[in-house]
Amino acid sequence: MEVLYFAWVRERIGLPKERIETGAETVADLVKDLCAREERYAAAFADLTALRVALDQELSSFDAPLAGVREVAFFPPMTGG
Amino acid sequence: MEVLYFAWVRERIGLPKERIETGAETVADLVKDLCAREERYAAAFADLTALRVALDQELSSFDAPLAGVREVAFFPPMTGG
Amino acid sequence: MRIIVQDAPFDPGEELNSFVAATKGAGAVVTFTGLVRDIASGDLDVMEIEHYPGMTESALNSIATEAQSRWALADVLVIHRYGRLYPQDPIMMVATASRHRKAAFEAAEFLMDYLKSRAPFWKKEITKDGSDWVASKDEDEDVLKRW
Amino acid sequence: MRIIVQDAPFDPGEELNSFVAATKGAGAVVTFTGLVRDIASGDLDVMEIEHYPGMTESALNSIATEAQSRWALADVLVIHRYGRLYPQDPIMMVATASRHRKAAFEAAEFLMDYLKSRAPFWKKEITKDGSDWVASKDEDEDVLKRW
Repeated sequence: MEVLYFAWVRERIGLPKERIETGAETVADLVKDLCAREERYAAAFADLTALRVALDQELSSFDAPLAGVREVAFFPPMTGG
Repeated sequence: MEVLYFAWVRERIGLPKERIETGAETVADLVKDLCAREERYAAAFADLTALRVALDQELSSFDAPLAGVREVAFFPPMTGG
Repeated sequence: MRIIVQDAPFDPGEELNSFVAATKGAGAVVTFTGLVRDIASGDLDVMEIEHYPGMTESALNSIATEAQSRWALADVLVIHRYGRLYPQDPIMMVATASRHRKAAFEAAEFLMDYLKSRAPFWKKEITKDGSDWVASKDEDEDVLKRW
Repeated sequence: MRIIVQDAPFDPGEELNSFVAATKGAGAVVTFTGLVRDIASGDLDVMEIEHYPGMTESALNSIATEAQSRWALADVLVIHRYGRLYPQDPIMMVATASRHRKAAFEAAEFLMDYLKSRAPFWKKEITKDGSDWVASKDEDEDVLKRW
């Protein structure tokens, strides 16, 4: 699936998006997988309460299942307006 | 004193303003004096709840004293905006 | 603060842009523009707005000053026309600027609520069949209670 | 309904005038314009706004559609910029048109409240000494409860 990062999440991980093959069943599982890979992921995901996730461009939650999802995006709380 | 009329009060009385010499002590007394003069005043002042009064360009009430007042205005409730 | 009472038309867009240009440091600008609305029967020819010269300006000034004392506003604008207006013409406009959106919104609503029933304007709707003075609404008086 | 997400500047006054011209029959038009505000230290060089192409448009569309279902609106406009902006630049604008002022005001506030924390934009403030991502405020989340 496509994984996208925005704002300081993008800066900490060091790239705006990547293709990831994963057997993770939920968003939380995917986060665990990523954190196990490299320090920069662990740094970005250190505090999940400071993060939001969207699945296929809809706000979702970290316990949501990933089945059928094509695009996951991680970002800090939005600051529009 | 100067007495001004606006909107349908002006139309019923037939003029926008006039100079009136009166011994009336309150606005209500002045209204009584005017109504006694001619039918068109009685028609304009028939329902005081449908009228507002300003003394020297400040909203006031019918029981307000007229001492020292230079300008009295009668009009229907305002419809600005 | 700028209070304008005039019979000439005004351009809401130009007013918004000048207002924005003049309000340094405010992050939030709210405007309300009131337009001449056609009547139910759809045949409004003209709206005639009468006002009380002198009292109008001082009433608008008091309302705007009261808004400035209640909210932290960088600026306030009130424009109101009188005379003959046609359907879709802008009748009036208020603008408020503040650091925060809540203050700008609340102050604009406050201005509108007071302007509706405390500024000495009266509207007459003229059709080819005759004319009617627009009646005030009880709710316009009621909304003042919330402030 | 018109939703615009662009990096190019826009002219709030022109947008207001086009919006007014397009909204036949509505007596009340409310706008909110958000401007780049300088930071406390007074040395903001640039504000960089990042967004999530695709999700931004669909989020703004949902918010505007929700507003139209809750209030009787003749029209809704939402414009939001992204990219590099400078102090005093207009960041975004919403406009609502309705027969009645209450609906126009409420819908504009609703749009702003949701846009603040439900549209995928992130702001970064850049000074000559460095840069900071603007943090969301708890109160921006809290205000959603009133709707």
